[in-house]
Amino acid sequence: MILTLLDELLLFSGVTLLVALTIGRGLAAGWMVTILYGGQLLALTKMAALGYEGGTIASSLSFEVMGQMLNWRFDALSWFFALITLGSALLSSWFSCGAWERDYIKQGGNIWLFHTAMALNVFTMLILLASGDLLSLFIGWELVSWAGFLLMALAGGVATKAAMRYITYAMAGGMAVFGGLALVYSASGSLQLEAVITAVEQISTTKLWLLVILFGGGFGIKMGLLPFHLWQAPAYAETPGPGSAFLGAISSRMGLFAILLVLVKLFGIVNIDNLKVPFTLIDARDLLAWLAVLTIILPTFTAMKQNDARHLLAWHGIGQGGYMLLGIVVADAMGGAGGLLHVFNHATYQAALFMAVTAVIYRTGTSDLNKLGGLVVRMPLSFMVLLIGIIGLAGLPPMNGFVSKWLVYRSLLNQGMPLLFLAAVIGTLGTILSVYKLIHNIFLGQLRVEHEHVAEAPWSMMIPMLILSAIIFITGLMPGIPLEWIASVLQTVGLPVPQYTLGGVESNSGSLDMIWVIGVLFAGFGIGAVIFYSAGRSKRVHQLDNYAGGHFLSADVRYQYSDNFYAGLMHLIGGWYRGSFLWLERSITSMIEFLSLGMQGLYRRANAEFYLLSTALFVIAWAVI
Amino acid sequence: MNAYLVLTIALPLLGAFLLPILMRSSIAIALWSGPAILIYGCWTIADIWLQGSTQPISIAIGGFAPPLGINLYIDSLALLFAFAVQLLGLIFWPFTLDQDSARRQSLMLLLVAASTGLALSGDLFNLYVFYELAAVATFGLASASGSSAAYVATLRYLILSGIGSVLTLFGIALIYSKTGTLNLAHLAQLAPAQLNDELGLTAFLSILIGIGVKAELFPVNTWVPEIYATASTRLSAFLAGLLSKLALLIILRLLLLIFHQPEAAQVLLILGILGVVSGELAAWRAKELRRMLAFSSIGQLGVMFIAMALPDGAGVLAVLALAIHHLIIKSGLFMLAEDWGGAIQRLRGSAKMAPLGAALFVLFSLSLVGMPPLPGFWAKFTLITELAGQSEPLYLIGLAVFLLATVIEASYLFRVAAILYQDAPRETLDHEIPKNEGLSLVTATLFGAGLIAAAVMIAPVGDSLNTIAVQVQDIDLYISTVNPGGSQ
Amino acid sequence: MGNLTGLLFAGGLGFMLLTLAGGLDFGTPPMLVGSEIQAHAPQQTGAVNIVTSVVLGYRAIDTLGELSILFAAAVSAGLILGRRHTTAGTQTKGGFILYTGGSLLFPLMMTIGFYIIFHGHLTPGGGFQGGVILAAAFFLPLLARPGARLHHKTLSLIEGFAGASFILVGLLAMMEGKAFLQPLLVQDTLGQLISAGTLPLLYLAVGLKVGAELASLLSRLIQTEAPQ
Amino acid sequence: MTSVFDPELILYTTAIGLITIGLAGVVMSSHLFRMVLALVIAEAGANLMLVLAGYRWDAVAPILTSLSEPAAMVDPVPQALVLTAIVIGVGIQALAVSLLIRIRQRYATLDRKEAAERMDSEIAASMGAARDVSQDAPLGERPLPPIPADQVNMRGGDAP
Repeated sequence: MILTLLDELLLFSGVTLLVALTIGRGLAAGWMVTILYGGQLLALTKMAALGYEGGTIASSLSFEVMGQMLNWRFDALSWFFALITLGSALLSSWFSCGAWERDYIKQGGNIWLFHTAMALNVFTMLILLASGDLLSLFIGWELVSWAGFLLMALAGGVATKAAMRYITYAMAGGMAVFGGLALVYSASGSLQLEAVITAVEQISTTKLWLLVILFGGGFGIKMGLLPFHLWQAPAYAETPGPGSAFLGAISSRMGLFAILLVLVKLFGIVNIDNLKVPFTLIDARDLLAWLAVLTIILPTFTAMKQNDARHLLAWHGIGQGGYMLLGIVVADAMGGAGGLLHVFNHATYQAALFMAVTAVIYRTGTSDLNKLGGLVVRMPLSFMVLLIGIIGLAGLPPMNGFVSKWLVYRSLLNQGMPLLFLAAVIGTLGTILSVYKLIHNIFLGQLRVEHEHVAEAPWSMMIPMLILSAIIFITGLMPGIPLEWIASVLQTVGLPVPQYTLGGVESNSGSLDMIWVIGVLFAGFGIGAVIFYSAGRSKRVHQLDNYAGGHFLSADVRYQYSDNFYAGLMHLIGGWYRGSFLWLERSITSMIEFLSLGMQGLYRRANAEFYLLSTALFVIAWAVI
Repeated sequence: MNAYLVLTIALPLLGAFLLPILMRSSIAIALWSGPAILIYGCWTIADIWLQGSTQPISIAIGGFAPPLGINLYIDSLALLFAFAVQLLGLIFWPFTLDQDSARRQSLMLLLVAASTGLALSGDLFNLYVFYELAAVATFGLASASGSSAAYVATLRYLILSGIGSVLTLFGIALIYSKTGTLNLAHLAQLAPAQLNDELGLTAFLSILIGIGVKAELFPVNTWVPEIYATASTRLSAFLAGLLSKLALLIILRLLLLIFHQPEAAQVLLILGILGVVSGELAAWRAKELRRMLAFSSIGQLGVMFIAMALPDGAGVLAVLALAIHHLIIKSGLFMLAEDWGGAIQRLRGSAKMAPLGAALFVLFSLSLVGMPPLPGFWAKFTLITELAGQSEPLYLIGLAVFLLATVIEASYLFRVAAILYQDAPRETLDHEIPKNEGLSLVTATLFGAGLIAAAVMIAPVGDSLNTIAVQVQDIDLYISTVNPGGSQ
Repeated sequence: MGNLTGLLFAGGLGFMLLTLAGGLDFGTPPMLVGSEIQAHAPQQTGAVNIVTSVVLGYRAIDTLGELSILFAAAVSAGLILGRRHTTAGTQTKGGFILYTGGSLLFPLMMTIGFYIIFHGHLTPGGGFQGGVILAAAFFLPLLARPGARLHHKTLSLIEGFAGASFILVGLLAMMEGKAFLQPLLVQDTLGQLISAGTLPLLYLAVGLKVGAELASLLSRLIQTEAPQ
Repeated sequence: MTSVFDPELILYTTAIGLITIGLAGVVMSSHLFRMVLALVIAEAGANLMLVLAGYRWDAVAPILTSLSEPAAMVDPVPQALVLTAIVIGVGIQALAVSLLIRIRQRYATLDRKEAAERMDSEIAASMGAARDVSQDAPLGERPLPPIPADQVNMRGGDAP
């Protein structure tokens, strides 16, 4: 048997899992696993032709079970997502090696379980990305869900609770997909992709609606699409540091991958566009777009309320997912490219941000935004990384987040969707406000007494963070690099492809060249710097040399405006989204609770013979009459 | 030697009769005679299997050709379940040695003989007799724990089961009045002409409600939580794992061979849906593992009833797959529950004390909720693809209920798993944490290994199940094999 | 309220079943199997009493199952009521007339019981009926003298061996190369006491087993401690 | 079904009536022993139904009297079946009675509700947990366990 390139990759990934399982307890295990991730990434680059030219590479692995063919293959779409997966796995794992690992063990963590869970997540994600038919897609889907559960639950305590909540949501999503799968099968008689594409043409509108709801809802749960987003932030945030960097970067993008594969590639945006909501002017696609926009706004503003850095970032992760979906649902050349580019960009800055926060936790022991401040003087490099990260997250030049958001906005305007555009801009506003809270409360202001002797993060953590920062900047400068892969992805899923250059995109309605933008920006910085330094009027003061309310503060009074940040804003708008959809979750839970009580009563208070008698009566009466 | 298959019923009965006497003379012989008989039974059945003949055969007891005499109908399905009966009888054998052990073992042998008879018999009234034998043996074993609660639970079960038997007997009387025969193959021949009316339907429904008591059919399953909470875990495992499936099997055979009315299927569907809803919801709040398993078993049986309700035998494969899967899972879970009885909250920290047990629990739970590479997924997959293909909305409701129930199931099973992996409360001493060990753990491991083996070899397992299902659906094959009224 | 519903439901069910049963042809049963058995039974089993040939021939395994049920019930009762037997109720004797009457009736009932068993293949009756009379015979002294006890060891010996011999007769047929429980030694002496091959042997086993089973069940019930 | 006195209807009425009486009895009695008795009545009805299945007008018992010319006989099979069914019934009744004796000894009552409740509380006690229904009430002298903060709101809906 000749191994295809895909076989090699999956085999490599499996070996990584085995290594983590067997020697995960050893001292060098972390480095070993990291190197193996690097190996996987190399194996992936051997398939780079997929990313640049398209095409597919099949795995020689294939089964026939119960009359169903199961096969796996990679195309541009899989390759693109696999690249992000492996990249974030490599860097997160690298980050976890050495200093962080020792600290984790010291605090009673099980490092073997951590490495195994990470390797398992990567392995299952690759299997999901490689799915060649709907059945293998579902298998991969469930595997990813349960692997994610393992990684989320392993911290114990609050994390387990969050993971339990996650798995209930994930099961609900999985079952929705399962039901959709069954409906597709009954319509097409096969779960092979080609058969499904032909079957979709003949399917009735009602059934297609049902399918879109089942698949969209099922996959949407994993993405944290409203109103199924409640699980995500606590589950990601409570995962051990590098794990949350990895999950935040890629995990919920698996939902987007599945949506791209099923809703966009198999069903086709056109078909979804034809599904009208009865008695209204909107259709299923508009519905998805509005859901995406709501997913941008609500979680972003919820993030603003968070007092824990990790939770704040995790809530943003949900919100940013909305941009990706929005871009893809708009489905013109710029929108699709913007959505997909945002997947890549988000992975880079989200991982960098989680790592920076983890580095802060490593040094100070807390991620509570009310208990930090002024760390810029002690951890300047981490500050730089966080700054680069939040610029990316907020979507400002010169970082990569700007490009993808610009593309999405542009496409919204081009397609004449001003309301959606407005809503998306409101979301960005919230992002900027809350990331300012993040960097201010951690790094700005005055240093707290207990943090006076904090040192910069160790190099084992710093290097992956710096690498990520470099990627954020470089792809911001030259978005043409990822756009080249994205062009093949768009082609694969059947969306229009934009005209891209190294510095951005070209179109009749407006082009973007980041090299120019950044050049101008830096020129502006340069002029500013020239003025600043040539004037020579600045003086360096100590952090504590400060005054407030017209009074100089003595050195023993530390002053940090961090508690109840944005109090005024919250007073104005906080009431609008209090608890967001918690009431929905609560009411479902208490309804099940209530029904469950009733059912138990049914069994306990049973007059069994009466049940028998009445059943016999009704059943016979019903059947006979 | 296919004729020796009768011995799988006769020898356990013989052993049961003689055990109390043997026990008086030689304890050693008595202790080993039961397991020896069961091992012989396993071997006999495995031997037939290994001969590789897939054609069903019919054995006329007493040499009287059916329909005059009673026959055993042996196809792959019957063999499979007969084998499972003997094997599980061996696995759940009451090894404890006390003053009642002769009686207990004797009852166990009777239960095994009756269950084997249920799997093999091809005569309606004979099935009823074996059903009653299994019931009486169950009553004895259920009350053997000696607690007052067990006595009350058993009596309630007995009365319910007795009323069920009356209805079953009434149904049999109706069928005999109408057709004048009791042989299943003969009935299958006559049914399209004679039983395809209200009378036949009433007969089926009477029998269904009667036998449904054992098959945990909603709502005649109220005995389930009581009995499983008071009887020994091994008996609960046998009842939930196997006996319920045998009752199900009888209903399946009756449905396929004799009663083709769509109303019959609809009743099964509605009761199945209600069973799923009530069982899974009740399990959601259960505070004790065995009770939770009892309710979950009601839910699972409900799923099988839904599968059975599919028209034209479309659900046979799903029923088989679900039944065998549930047999393995529930037996394993009950074995784990043997040491993990009591409030679920008490189990905190158990995973540290018994890592294997906790891992097995997670494995079984994953398969039960249908995690893909595990067999449970394939069983559920066969069911939902069939359900989704039906045009009648009731089936789609069944599909939706089934999927929602799975979510609830995952939620409560993994709540337990999370408790297992929690740290023990600080004031608890190590020896206070329940951990599973010894025979029950070994047994559970056995089931776990079986599950994994099935997952690895899912393709051949699926194929052979499919072959069995096709054979079961073949009514003409059944009739021609038994050949009632052919050469008398 | 609940009771009324129960009554109404039961009545409704009964009415429905009755309407259905009214549709049956009463008095002219199809007798598909019945008439075949009537035609073949004398040759195949050698018994004049066709019910006997059904019970012990055509449906012998039903009978075996039924014996097992009785046995299971007795064993279960033993398990439930335990081994400790103390005499219950009053220790007073039943009086002279009762006692003497019981003693007098004992041999008579034994005779009748065995007669019925041995003629099961010829006349109405058989193992079950005879067995019940045997049990009654043993039970009579127990009623007359509440302090008396039945010998449980002997009873369980009879129980076990009688049941076992039923199966062994069946196995014997297998060793002869025939089917399990196939009647053996069917001679051409229809209507004689010595006829019908092994059927009378089976009926003897049935009778002894039923007798022993019922006797032990009843004595166990009577000997259980009274509630405190 | 010509008249009310049609023998077939009378016989069927008897059989089904017995079953009905038995069913109603089981459902309505509050005493366990009466439930068992009602069960016996219902069984009798089912057995009668079975015997009726084999009845034949103007026929004799299925015992050969003259070898040469067999008379019309009733169906022998239901008779054999009924024999079996009766014995099965006897076995179950004996078992039920022995259970009744034990329950009466342990609980000093045979009231259906009371026995069921005592069974319930005994099961709950054997689980080491309070009964499910009374979880919100303190058990004896023991104070209530503190409700976890995150469940405070969810407890609202399930007061007994």
